Amino acid sequence: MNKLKIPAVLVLAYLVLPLAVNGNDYVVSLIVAALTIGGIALAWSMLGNLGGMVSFGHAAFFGIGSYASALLTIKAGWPVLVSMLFAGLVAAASSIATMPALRLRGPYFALSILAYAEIFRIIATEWKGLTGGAAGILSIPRLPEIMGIDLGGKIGGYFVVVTLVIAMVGIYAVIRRSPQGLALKAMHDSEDATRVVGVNATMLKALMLVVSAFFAGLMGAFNAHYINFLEPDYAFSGSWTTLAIVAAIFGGYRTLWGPLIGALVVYLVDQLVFKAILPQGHQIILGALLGAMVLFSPTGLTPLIAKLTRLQRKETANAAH
Amino acid sequence: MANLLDVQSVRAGYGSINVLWDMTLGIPEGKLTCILGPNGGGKTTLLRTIMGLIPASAGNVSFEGRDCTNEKTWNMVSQGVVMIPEGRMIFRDMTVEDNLLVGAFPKKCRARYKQNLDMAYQMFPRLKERRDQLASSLSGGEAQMLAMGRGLMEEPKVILVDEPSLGLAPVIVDEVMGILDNLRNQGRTIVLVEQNTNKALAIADHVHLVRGGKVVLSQDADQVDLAHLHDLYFARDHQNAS
Amino acid sequence: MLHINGLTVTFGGLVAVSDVTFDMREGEVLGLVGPNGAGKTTLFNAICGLARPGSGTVELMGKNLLSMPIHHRARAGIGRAFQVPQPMHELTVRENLTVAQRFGAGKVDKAKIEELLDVLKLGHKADMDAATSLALTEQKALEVGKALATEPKLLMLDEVLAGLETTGKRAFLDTLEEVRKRYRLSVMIVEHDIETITRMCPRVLVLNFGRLIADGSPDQVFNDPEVIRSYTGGEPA
Amino acid sequence: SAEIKIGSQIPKTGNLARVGGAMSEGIAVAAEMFNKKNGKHTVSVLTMDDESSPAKAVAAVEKLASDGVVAFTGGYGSNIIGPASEAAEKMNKTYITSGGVATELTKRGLKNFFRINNSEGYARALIGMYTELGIKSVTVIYSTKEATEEVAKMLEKTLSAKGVKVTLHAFDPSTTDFKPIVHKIKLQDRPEAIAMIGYENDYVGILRAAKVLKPDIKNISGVWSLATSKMWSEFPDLMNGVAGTSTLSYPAEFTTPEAKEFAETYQRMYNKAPDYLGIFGYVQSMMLFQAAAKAQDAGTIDKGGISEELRKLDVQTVIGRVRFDQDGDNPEFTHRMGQHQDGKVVLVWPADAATGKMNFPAVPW
Amino acid sequence: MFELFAQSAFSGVLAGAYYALIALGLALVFGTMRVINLAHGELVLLAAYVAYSAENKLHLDPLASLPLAVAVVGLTSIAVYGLLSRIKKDRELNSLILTFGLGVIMTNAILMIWSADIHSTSVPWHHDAIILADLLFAMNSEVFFGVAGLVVVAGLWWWLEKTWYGRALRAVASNRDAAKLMGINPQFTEILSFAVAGLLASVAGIAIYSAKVIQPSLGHHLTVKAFIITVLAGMGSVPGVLLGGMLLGIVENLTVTLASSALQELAGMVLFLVVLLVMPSGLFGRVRRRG
Ligand SMILES: Nc1ncnc2c1ncn2[C@@H]1O[C@H](COP(=O)(O)OP(=O)(O)OP(=O)(O)O)[C@@H](O)[C@H]1O
Ligand SMILES: Nc1ncnc2c1ncn2[C@@H]1O[C@H](COP(=O)(O)OP(=O)(O)OP(=O)(O)O)[C@@H](O)[C@H]1O
Ligand SMILES: [Mg+2]
Ligand SMILES: [Mg+2]
Repeated sequence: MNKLKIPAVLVLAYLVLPLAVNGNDYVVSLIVAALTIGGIALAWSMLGNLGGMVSFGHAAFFGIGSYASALLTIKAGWPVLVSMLFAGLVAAASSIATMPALRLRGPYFALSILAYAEIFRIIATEWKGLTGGAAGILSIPRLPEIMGIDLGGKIGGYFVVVTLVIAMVGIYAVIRRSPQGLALKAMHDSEDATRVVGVNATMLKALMLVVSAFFAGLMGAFNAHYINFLEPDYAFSGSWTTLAIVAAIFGGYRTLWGPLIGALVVYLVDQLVFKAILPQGHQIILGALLGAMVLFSPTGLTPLIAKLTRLQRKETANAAH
Repeated sequence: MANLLDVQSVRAGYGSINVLWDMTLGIPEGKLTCILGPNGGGKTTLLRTIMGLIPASAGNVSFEGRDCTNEKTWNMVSQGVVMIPEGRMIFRDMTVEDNLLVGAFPKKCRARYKQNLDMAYQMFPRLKERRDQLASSLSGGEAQMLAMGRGLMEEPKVILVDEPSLGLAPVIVDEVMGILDNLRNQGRTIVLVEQNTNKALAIADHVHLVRGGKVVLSQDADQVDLAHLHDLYFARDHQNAS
Repeated sequence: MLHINGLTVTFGGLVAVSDVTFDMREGEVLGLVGPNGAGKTTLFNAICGLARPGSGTVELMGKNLLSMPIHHRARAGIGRAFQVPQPMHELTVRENLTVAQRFGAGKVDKAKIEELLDVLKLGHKADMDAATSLALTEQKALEVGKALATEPKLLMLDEVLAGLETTGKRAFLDTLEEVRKRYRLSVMIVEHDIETITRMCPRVLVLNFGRLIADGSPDQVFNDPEVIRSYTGGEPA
Repeated sequence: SAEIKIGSQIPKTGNLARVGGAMSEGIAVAAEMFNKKNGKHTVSVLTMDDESSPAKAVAAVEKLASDGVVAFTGGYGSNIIGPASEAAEKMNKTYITSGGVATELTKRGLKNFFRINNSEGYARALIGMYTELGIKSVTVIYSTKEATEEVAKMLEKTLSAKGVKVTLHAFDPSTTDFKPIVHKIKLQDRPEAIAMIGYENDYVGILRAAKVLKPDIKNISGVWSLATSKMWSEFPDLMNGVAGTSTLSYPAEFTTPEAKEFAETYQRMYNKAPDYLGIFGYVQSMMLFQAAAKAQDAGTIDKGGISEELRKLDVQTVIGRVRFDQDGDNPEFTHRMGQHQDGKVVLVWPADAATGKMNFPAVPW
Repeated sequence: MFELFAQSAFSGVLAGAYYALIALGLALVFGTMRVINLAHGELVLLAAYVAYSAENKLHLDPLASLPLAVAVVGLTSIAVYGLLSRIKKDRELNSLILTFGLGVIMTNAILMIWSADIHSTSVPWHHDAIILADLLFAMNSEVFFGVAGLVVVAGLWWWLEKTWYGRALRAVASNRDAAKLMGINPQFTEILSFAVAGLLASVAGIAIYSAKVIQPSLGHHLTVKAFIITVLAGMGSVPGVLLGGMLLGIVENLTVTLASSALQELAGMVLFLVVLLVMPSGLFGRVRRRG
């Protein structure tokens, strides 16, 4: 059963879903937007679940990734896919600037990253020579055509983003199971206890931050080439962070798939269902849904589903190893 | 003799884990009742259940003849039943003096908080030296003293005290036992949970031995046969258990 | 193997450890006693890196510990059990030991973990959440377990026996003795129970107000008038 | 005759809810008037809230397209119009707007993008007024947003070229206390006039600061959303003598029959006088509807015909002459300036549109 | 130059008191329940809109609408608590989602009820100039609420430090079970803390309505600002909130005067980071013992 899970997900992601919605550009672009947020949510959860660092500023890395990739393609003429990867690295590198914040804990850390995001935003606004300032960058190159699939099209974009997030889940799963992952998880509430048994907590946290920033930056780069437009307020918008946090906690940020499922459910239900019921002000229903979720299933949607389908027992059995 | 506090067939535990199994015991007024027993026997759980910190799933607890099963903790306190937990339950982000003052929160003892504060400082001069320090920076023993002093600020009628000697230096242990002895002599009712059997027996009136969530022995302190007690303690007693 | 020289730790105006100097030989079992607030825990903190000394030196087998970050000290052979147990949250008991072993000893040896669980009688709770489902005594056992899993050279035990009943204590002590012999450990024990100290430690140090006021065999130390006045009270042990 | 479906992607919630709502009203009025008059074809406008977010705007455009719309009217914010209009372009559908004035929007080489207003038109109006008043020094306070910065830079360039001394002060959009800036202007710049390039809350902040510090100037003016009856009714103590770009006077003196009918319809539908956002929304939509009707007749409506027809139009509208160049921009766009005068908005520039005389010098303090 | 400098320091101090007003309610709840109330800004904004309606419908001066605002916002705040107290697990994180959701609901409700137009009081007194020593300029309302801010900070500090309920509140925050053992009903003290937070939000809301301009999307910005000041201050420290607010106000204003207003947000953020990196638990934060 569990062995079937991964192929099942892959089939669903690469065959069933595209066939089901192909041609309906609207639904595809909602799914792509949801997966983009899901990707940030995943990057955020890595840092939050492993390492206990709740960040309120992942928009910082998202924005850096967006700008890096856009500028590399426009100013340096790099191919899109290459610059996307490189943009992830740039975002990872930018996280080094935020590392002094690792000294901080809890809300202090959370907000200091937000401060970095603001600072990056203002730099992007003021450094007009490079970034075009508040006017932003229009007509960013689209994703290329590869093997007959136009990645720049709707469904092509979907394939790119779905590949990115599935790869992220895979890497996340590996990290989670390693002793490093365990140590990171423990650091949440017991930093001293982990240090005195020989864990280089600072180093591990820094590494996790770099990984998380890389993925957030990658999502930013993808989004830049998908939306083909950037400006500082948009690229560094706080909503990239808030939506991702909401999605992650809603889906269950301690679980592997929770952030993605959370993003898909929150975004799609809101846009497809609630918006149809209440074209203006559907956010009210969304707000109520979020509240209800927290009250009735505080560990998130994924554990709830698991419980309902009685997969719970298997989960704990797996977690034991 | 009527009991001040009565525990009748109480069951309680944590979530799905049950710890107390049909626990029954009585606490007579004005006496010092000592509860002994091996680790994990459920002594702390018993005190917590009496105080309403965890719910009893069966049985009942009564105080002065009135049923108070699952009564709210703060109502127990305002009736004069006070638990002195072990030292980790201090208010870590408050100063030593504020910790003590919170002890005087129940309305009836606010008026005398100044005297009581002086009393606490007199009992534990160490605390006076540390009065403006954050409680989290206290040493283990100092924290234990703080928990004791804070509990006494509540002017309790009944004191449930959980391992007061834990982590204290021998001199201070003697002092604490002396304090409890005095309080009993003043007419307070005391329930003492202790590991230090010898010191506890020296001041106790009654003894209950709790093991595996049950009372396995109840006796007056002066009738206690230490050898027998130790046998019971370590379950070398298969036939004698009550 | 452990040299401590002129070690002083202050908190604001308070001198918690004051000019403490002593040496410890390999395989020695050293008792550390003193009134509450004497500075015992702070001394441990200074050795394992959780407190920053104002002056003095700490050397373990010729290596200067003070220049090392906490995790290096653990790898250099310092194993520490906390007075207030600090299990690693979110992890099970077994995972606690695994992490300690992987990072402290730099290896993964499942058999050894099982052995530890067995020795410390934590087997039945191995897969339970360490932070929420252990009784105090089990938490203390886990503290020792984590320290041992790092395969230390110097084991520092801060009141791990407090709150144990007499037989439990004896059993625990036997276990410790066995472990100590098996792994050839040096041990520092903070304990308020004089009987335990006397049984375990051929040599005892006494701290008072941060200063070292006595150093010798239990017999010598517990008959020292100053120690009696400040610590044991009443009759000599 | 046919029913032509037109999509409207517009912010109704989020940061831009207010402006989106106002433009939306103009669009609805246009549809109402078109359907009454045209006789042959009718339009139906499908509206979708873009929640002030680019991704949702793109999705909205796609959703509307899948519902069968042939063109789009609406959009607010250059950052949102950009991607939304590109999505429309991909489907070869016309997109017309007045909600984003950034010059770059029309420099992208889109074939189906049209805009009836632009930064230059706003700058031109202010410059024209200053020139007429013979002002020699101006301080420009502008928000670091895209459109505002662009207008400010245009002012600086053109006015400096004319020998006027220009000083610039940028402010962050989150600024609420303008006293330090105004104080600097008062003590260091000492200009004859202050130009405010921002949004309503910025104007209020600046004017309040100026009212406290009372810099010695002769004129204070701004751009959009300033010379409106709403601003007067909300902030009567701040507005007297303040000038801003405006299409209409207030109470509106409608001269053309179309304008009269528009104002009446607006009043009937929303029980209030139209504001400039409504007017822009109306003008852009009306032109789109006309072009669509022509394309329908020509049978090219699905083959990019609307854009062709729009490019052929050259009309006098409520906001003046409108025609489109190859980029879809309206080179004729020049705004008018209106001045708050005791509860009225009097058009004071250009001379041919003026409904009254400019009060000068005049400041609200 | 001196004139500029003096004015900007003065404006900074007034801005600081105003910031403190906005942040206090959040800091109180944060300090006592470890809950970050992401709907705090919306509560403040709600009070402002109540004042707006009171002015338009009942012709009340904003100051006179305080009781009404306190009633509405206080009850809303208690309702927020009612929901929060139902969270069973992982309260610190889950409360983020819950209060974020409530904030979304409130923002949209405000949008629907009061539309997206901008408002501010039209009682002229509030905006009239007050000039000190021919040198320092301000609006009446700014000075009034600046002083009110100081008074409220002092009052709150006194309440938390010196009264039985203040101490009880801190005790509940520190260790809930132990607080029960002291005869404290934790639920009651927490309701009290939310009610007081509602009161503080009301004062802040009226200050905003009197001196600034309100619009429905403002709430979120207020929350972020308040949160930044709270953290700058050090978890739940009341004097810290005042000091943090002032520091921020002065730095922002000096940046405008010496450099450019475009950089004021940047300066604020840099200040925030520098303070935190030097003092990892905020201005008035306390460090915990280890070992
Ligand atoms: N919070 C908890 N959650 C789950 N189980 C618990 C919890 N606290 C205690 N227990 C379990 O309940 C049992 C009784 O614990 P309790 O603390 O009452 O024992 P005790 O007699 O006070 O022991 P000790 O002498 O160690 O203090 C133990 O087996 C312990 O593992
Ligand atoms: N962070 C701190 N700030 C201020 N004072 C501190 C701090 N840490 C410890 N102290 C003080 O230093 C003294 C020594 O504390 P320490 O914990 O070392 O004592 P101890 O010998 O372990 O006592 P115990 O036997 O009670 O555990 C105590 O008086 C304590 O209050
Ligand atoms: Mg116990
Ligand atoms: Mg100690």
